[in-house]
Amino acid sequence: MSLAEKISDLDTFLTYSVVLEEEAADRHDELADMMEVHNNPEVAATFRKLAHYSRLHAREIRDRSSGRSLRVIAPWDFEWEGMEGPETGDISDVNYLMSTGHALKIAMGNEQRAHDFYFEISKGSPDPAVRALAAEFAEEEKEHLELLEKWLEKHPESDEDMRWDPDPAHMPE
Amino acid sequence: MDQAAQQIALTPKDFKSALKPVWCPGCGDFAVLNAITKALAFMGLPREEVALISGIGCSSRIAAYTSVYGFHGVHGRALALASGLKAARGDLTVLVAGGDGDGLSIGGNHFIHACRRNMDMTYIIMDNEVYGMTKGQASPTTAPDWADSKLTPHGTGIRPFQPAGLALTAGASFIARGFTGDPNGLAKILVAAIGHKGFSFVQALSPCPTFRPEQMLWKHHVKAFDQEISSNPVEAAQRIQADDGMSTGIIYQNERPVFRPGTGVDNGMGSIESEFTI
Amino acid sequence: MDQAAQQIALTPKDFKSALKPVWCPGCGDFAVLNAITKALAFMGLPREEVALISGIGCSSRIAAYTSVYGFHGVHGRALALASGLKAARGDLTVLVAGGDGDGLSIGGNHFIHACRRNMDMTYIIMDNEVYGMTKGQASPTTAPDWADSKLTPHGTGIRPFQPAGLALTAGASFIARGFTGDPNGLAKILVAAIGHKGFSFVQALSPCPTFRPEQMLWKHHVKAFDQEISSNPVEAAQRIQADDGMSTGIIYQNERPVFRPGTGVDNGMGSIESEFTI
Amino acid sequence: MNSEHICDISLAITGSGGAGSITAGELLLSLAGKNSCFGMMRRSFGPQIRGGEAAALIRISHRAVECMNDSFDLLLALDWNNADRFAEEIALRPDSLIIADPAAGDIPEAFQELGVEIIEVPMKALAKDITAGRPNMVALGLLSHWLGFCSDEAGKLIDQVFGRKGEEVTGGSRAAFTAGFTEPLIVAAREARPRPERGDPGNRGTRWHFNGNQGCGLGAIRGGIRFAAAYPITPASDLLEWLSPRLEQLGGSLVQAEDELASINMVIGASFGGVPSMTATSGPGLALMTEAMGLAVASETPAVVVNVMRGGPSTGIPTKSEQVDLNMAVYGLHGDAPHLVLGALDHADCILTTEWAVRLAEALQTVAIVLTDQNLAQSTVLIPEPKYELPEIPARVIAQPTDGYQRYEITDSGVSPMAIPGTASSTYVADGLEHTESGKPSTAAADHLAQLEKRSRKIQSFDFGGHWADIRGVGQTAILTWGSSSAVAREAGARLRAAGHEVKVIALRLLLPASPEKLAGELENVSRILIVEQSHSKQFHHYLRAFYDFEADTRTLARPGPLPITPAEIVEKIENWS
Amino acid sequence: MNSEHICDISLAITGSGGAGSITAGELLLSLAGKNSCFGMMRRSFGPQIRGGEAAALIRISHRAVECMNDSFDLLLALDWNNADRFAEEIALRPDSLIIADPAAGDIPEAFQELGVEIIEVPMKALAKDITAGRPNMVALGLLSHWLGFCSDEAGKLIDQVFGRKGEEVTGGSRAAFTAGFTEPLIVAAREARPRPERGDPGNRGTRWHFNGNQGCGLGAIRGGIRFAAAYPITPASDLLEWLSPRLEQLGGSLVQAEDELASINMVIGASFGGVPSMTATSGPGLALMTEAMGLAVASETPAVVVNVMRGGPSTGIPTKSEQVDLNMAVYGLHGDAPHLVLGALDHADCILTTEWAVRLAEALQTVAIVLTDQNLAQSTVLIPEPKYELPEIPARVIAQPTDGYQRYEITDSGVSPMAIPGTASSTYVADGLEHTESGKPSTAAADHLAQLEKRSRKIQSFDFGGHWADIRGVGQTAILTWGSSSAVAREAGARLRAAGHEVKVIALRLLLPASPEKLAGELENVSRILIVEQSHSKQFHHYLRAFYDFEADTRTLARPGPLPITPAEIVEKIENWS
Ligand SMILES: Cc1ncc(C[n+]2csc(CCOP(=O)(O)OP(=O)(O)O)c2C)c(N)n1
Ligand SMILES: Cc1ncc(C[n+]2csc(CCOP(=O)(O)OP(=O)(O)O)c2C)c(N)n1
Ligand code: SF4
Ligand code: SF4
Ligand SMILES: [Mg+2]
Ligand SMILES: [Mg+2]
Repeated sequence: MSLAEKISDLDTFLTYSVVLEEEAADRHDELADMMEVHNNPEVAATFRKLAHYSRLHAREIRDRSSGRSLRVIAPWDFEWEGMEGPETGDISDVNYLMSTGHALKIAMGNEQRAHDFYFEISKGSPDPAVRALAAEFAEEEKEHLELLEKWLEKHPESDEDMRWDPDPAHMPE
Repeated sequence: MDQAAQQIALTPKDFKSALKPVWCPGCGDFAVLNAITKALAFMGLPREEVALISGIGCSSRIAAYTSVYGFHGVHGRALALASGLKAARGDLTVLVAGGDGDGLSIGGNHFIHACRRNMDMTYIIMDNEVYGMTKGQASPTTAPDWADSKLTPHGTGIRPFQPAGLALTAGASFIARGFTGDPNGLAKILVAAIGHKGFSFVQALSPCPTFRPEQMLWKHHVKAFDQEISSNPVEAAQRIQADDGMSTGIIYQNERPVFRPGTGVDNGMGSIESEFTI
Repeated sequence: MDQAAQQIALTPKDFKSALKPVWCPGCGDFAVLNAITKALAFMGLPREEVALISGIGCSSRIAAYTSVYGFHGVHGRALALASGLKAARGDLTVLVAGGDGDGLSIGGNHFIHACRRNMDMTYIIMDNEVYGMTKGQASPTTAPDWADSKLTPHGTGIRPFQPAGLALTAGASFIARGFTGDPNGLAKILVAAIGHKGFSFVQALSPCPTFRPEQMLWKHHVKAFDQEISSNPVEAAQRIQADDGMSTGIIYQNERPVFRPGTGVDNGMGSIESEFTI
Repeated sequence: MNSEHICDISLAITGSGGAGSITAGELLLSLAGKNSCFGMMRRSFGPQIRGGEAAALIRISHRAVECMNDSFDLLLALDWNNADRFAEEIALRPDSLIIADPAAGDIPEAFQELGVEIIEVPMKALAKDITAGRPNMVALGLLSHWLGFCSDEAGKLIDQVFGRKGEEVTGGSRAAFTAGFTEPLIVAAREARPRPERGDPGNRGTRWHFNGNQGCGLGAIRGGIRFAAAYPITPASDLLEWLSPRLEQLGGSLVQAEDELASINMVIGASFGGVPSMTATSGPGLALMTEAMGLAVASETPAVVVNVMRGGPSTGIPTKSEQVDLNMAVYGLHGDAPHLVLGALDHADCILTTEWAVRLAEALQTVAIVLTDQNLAQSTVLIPEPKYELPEIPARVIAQPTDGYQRYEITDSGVSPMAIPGTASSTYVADGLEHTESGKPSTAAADHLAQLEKRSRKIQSFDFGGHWADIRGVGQTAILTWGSSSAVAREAGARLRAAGHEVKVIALRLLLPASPEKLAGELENVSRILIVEQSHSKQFHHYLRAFYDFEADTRTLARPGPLPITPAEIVEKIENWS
Repeated sequence: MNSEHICDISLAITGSGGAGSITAGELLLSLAGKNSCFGMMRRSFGPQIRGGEAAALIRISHRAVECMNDSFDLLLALDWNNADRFAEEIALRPDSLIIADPAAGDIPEAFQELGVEIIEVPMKALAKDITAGRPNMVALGLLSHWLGFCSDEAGKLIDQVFGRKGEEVTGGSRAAFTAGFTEPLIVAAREARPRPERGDPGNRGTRWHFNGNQGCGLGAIRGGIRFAAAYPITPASDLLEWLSPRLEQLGGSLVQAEDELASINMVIGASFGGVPSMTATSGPGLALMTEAMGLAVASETPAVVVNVMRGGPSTGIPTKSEQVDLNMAVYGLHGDAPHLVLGALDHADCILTTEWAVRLAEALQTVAIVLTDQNLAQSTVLIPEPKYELPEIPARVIAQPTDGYQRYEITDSGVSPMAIPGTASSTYVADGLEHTESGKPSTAAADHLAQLEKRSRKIQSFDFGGHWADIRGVGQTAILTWGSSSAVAREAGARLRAAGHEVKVIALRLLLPASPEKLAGELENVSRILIVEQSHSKQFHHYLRAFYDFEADTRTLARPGPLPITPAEIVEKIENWS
């Protein structure tokens, strides 16, 4: 049974959606923190903004689900396709010298996966209400993607910087 | 599981401190922090009843990034410090975390003895096969031909330890391996480890992008063990030996007597003082 | 073997010093001394090319009772001292001997790391499952219910180490167990151990009549392993696990790269000094 | 042997392993207690692990004694096997007496040289005639008669001690005792001498009977210790062994650690958990603990370490005494790491000093090292019940649940309230890295200075009261000493006073922090100072120079172990000041 | 900024990780060498492992300099991210200059407060226009112009350093350099100021370019070290890393040990094998080594330990300097354990002192601890080739094959010939237990005394010659110091002399054994002594009190790290003596 088939009621779907967005927001904040600590304010600001959007989206979904009882699922019991939620950026993809352009590309990958997740459900869930809402969310993600694409146009930097690091590591302890 | 989960009062974030980690962006250790905070939140443990003890190393900085009681001790001695704490305060949930150098090089003796002693605590080695904090020297889990350290410019030429194997032989009663690329899977393992009565050992494969950039490929090699949890040490030993060190999951779990010193019952000084008189 | 034997110039007695051991009459350690001297004499090694390194304990006194070069170091560090000696003087035959406390308690870390490093030396643990020298406390090989020590009056409650198992997991390439009730058998094992290229570990069951009088019964329990020497670690692990710790013989032997630092070739200071100039 | 000696008699019983010299000595000391006397006993052994030659070195007096005397009045040899090994420890005078078994062969040269009187008693033969009779019980009888002890008391003691071994053993022992007690040669010899002056009836009160290790143990649990971690080492193991069941009785526990690195870290962990904790060790073990002691200092976690000194350096002479770990205790931590070092002055003081140390460590949230030595730790005294009062010392300052809790808050006293795990909303991370008040790692000069000053101030500004030193007498001559040499110095002081000298004996109990003003006050009218210590490199003298100013003519009496410094050596040094 | 400063200029380059401030600083220092200057450079980092903010702190002068100056003339900020963390390390004066990128945002308050002149140069923008151009190369250009350096030399250096990275990078770097070098704003600002006084041609000789760790490494192998055991620890790891390939080149080896307990014991084992051996560590590691160092002392096995001091106590401030392991080095061994402690005084002296220590340890068969600190170890100097002569020191006394060989024979010198494994008929057992001359364990007082005296005598009676201290100048005022504070004190001395004071600067190189007669000789006409050290608890001062007598008016300038003591602080203390 595919995940889409298993998400057969609105509660489950909303639960997945909220967690998807909230985890993404937390991760973006985490990445922003990393960049702040490592003196990359530009990319930090980018991730912070992305966190903000994910959080907005999460709140929106929470609002829409008010009155419903979201399910409580342990983090590891979500059946995401990957190791984490589709919109949650991979910690190991970042580098302190990364450019905003690189960060945005990562974000686009996340949004793409989020889109694909909703899209699959919009096609495969047995519940028509779920399918409808998922289609709506997929559409939103697509808008995000387009927004990011425009944003990226303003940041054509390559990530050559990441490869040539003139500053050696040092030893704090 | 739903029921237990409903009792959750604190979120994973509540288990994080206000300090922002100094770890390099991309470091696996972030995911260990996430996994720990998720596990604690899921288990609904009050922050003040948990203590996280660590040694010295990049990974050992983790204590300061949680909001439970913590002790960032000296290099290699986290398990000893934690054992004293647990002996005196059996009521606390004691976690210990640190690096492969901290736990298996300078701390190797405490590691095998903690496994043997089987106190009720959970030990997480954040294994990046390198000394991160001191700028990239070989650790006991480093492959013999890794030649990027100036200290051992031709590689160590020495076979690495298998931490899980060592833990098993030394007597750990719960042994698992997780991967930071799968923080949720790691969190799940931690819930089982913390729930286990006795010494639980979790090796968390935690890449160091700074000194071991090649470890960024780990995500393509890591896979789940395809067997069930074993309670048979011989079987577990075989599984560990046959594996390439990249399989994750709970390898071994077995109940054995948990070491708990003292009875906690105070019978007073009286008779002791009178021993002195003749 | 007859041929080799014919070359013997020195007798076992020549490998003993003039000092009379302070060991208790009946102590198993006498037999270890005899086995070592027999093995050395049989192998025809010149006394001055052999070094015997020990730590602190009754058993560790052994260095002073031989006539080879010796170092009676500090408690628990014999293997480290010996490793430095062997690293700097690869030409010497290096033996290390000491107690179960010295080697597995305070010295546990050096033990597992010496196994892992696989330098060409022989390590003998004279195992009496007790701290003899300090008047009878439990060691890491003491059974959990041995309650004769005032320090642990109800017994330790802790599962003992299996030294052979630990050595195997840690990476020793030769593992054997001997018994002081059979000094000739032990000597034979030692000849093989010393001949082995790499780190050879020999556990010598060596009763302590003073603090463990019940060990005088060991002679009735000890038996020979009925299998051949294994070169397969999984098989060896199984054998060790299945055994009650009282079977003697060579358990495991396997050739693996021997750690030998440096090349011994001196290319002179010249280029080094010139690095400093700009 | 004159009456002066008989009311303060030093005697030694030697014999090879199994001959029972130690048992006889222990019984004799117990009997002394039952006969209104006081006393003390040291044991000395050959290098063998078991069955080596052994000597019971005993001093019995009608006054409480705290150290051994210069020489021995009487040597009783059950046999002479290897007894010459003890020659340097058992100094005889020409007027001393040797009681020996003629069957034991020739008296070793070392003893013969002095030409002392020898009484030969066939102890072995006497015992042989008695079922389950033992020569050492004959010896006990002889000596009990010699000392004028009551034979009924002896019988009761034998019943009590050997009761469990059954009728035959008790009976045999009693009979052997009587054979000795009534031995005609001894009776006659005794008759020929003046009777011993007996203790006055005022001395009849309860006696305390313990060794220094037990004293430290009692002080520790009185101070509140409820957790200990242990790695055995001579001569500290006994203390740990004493603690184990007793901590359990008090609801605490002792854990045997894999090594000293583990034991000290366990102590820190348990103390972090809110439980007053300690370990005990000796030189080599203390060396392994210094790194973690630095952690306790930096993280401000109370921890108590009793270090029982033995001969050094390295493994040295583990079974003998020397005052040579002072350097390491005072200066052995890396970095600027203010902590406490205390030295116990005598057996009774082991109780006081250890209790004080525990309370101070708790109040000041730091490391307290208590120094004793093999001399104190493994010798037994029979003294009046030790009574002492400690000044009021605050308990560990525990943080109440607060928001914005700062573990390393800068306070006036320098002591920051410590939250104990389990306390809600005050979670913190203890750290050995330099940190801000909240405990966040910091490399800022201001934070470093603030925390260094705080850690120093809490100790420097604390009022330690009058216990910093034990001071006896007044005079322009001062003997300045520490640790187990203190009792010796006090005895020397008493003798000097008896001989008309005015002497002040100052024994420092609190070694770190130093108390320069207090000592200066005590030395105001002092013109001659003799510094007494048992160390070849004069560790105490150098320590004093580093922290105190001396105006007076200052000299040293410093020599290594293993033989304890004697009162006579000190008396001589003062009398021949020139 | 006046000409006096320009020929001795202190400048800082800050930027966040990856901005290349350290690289720019290193290149600038190299260029200084190619432009007949001398100099030194310290690095400072934020707490992050990689990519944290970094500062290159540089001093360039036409004279050889051995310490940093009091304050900075120029601060160039590639960006301001977290740069305020460095505010306390980069002291500016009102007449200092800041060069900053306007794109980097506001200048942090800490720097703005002073009202210093600011020149804004869009380094990032300038670099952006150049393929593979980097702002730090623009900065290098700016600064090179400012200092009047030759741009051709710079081009050659860039080619040399970046050559391996290919044409694009070299070209880009050269272009960026030129953009900076010719930047009109800077050119104009420079024009408006007096030209720097350039080094005289006599300064054109070869320069040595190294840090203190490398200096110690070179001294060690010159002294004959051929084996090392290593456990990494900041700030000693670099030294070990430097040694590893070089020992191998010399036919020796380095082994990475599992911990410091192992590394020091490996050193002892290798040395027992006849190979001069060492390890290097820092405070926490040294603490773990003291037990085994006692073994080396007792067994008389030569062993060298370089301890690079960092901020303490406990883990403390590992990346910053402090002179706070003196106590542990001098007193940290248990028992009476005479050994050697030496302190390197400056970068060149790291070579001398380590070589001397190795030779002394070998000659005297004991432990030599060499103390340096993070300040010396991790800063780089550009100085004339260090030349020194050591007194004749005998090699390790090797026993020739003899019957009846006694390893611990009592000799006049106190040094007993040592047999090396492989030597027939001289086999022996080295022992940490007290022993007779033959090495047999002994508890006899006479043996103990004889061996204690021997071990002490061989050190006390050795003629250490003139190297015990480095003494500059004459006068009734003396500055007494040690370690890396010595160069600072020497600079203060020079300034004081220039201002008309007569000042003698005495820097102790040999700390143990102490040299009281020699120092007394040097202090004969001295009426004022200032003791200078970087320690909160005044470790050096207490050490001096313990071993030396001072008649003069003696004061201290002691404060903790992490900021180094400055020449100005010392000058002030002397000038305001009152
Ligand atoms: C006694 C002591 N020795 C050495 C060090 C230096 N040191 C700090 S962290 C570390 C190793 C860190 O490696 P690991 O434990 O694997 O942690 P990572 O940084 O890789 O997470 C070392 C050697 C120290 N702090 N203390
Ligand atoms: C650092 C240190 N800690 C403790 C001791 C005390 N000690 C001496 S021997 C020994 C244990 C001996 O046990 P084992 O190694 O089994 O030898 P055995 O006497 O049984 O032969 C101990 C704890 C010491 N000498 N040094
Ligand atoms: S150096 Fe490696 S282990 Fe340390 S924080 Fe950076 S990535 Fe993580
Ligand atoms: S105590 Fe035990 S181990 Fe030690 S010598 Fe005696 S019998 Fe042997
Ligand atoms: Mg690591
Ligand atoms: Mg043993």
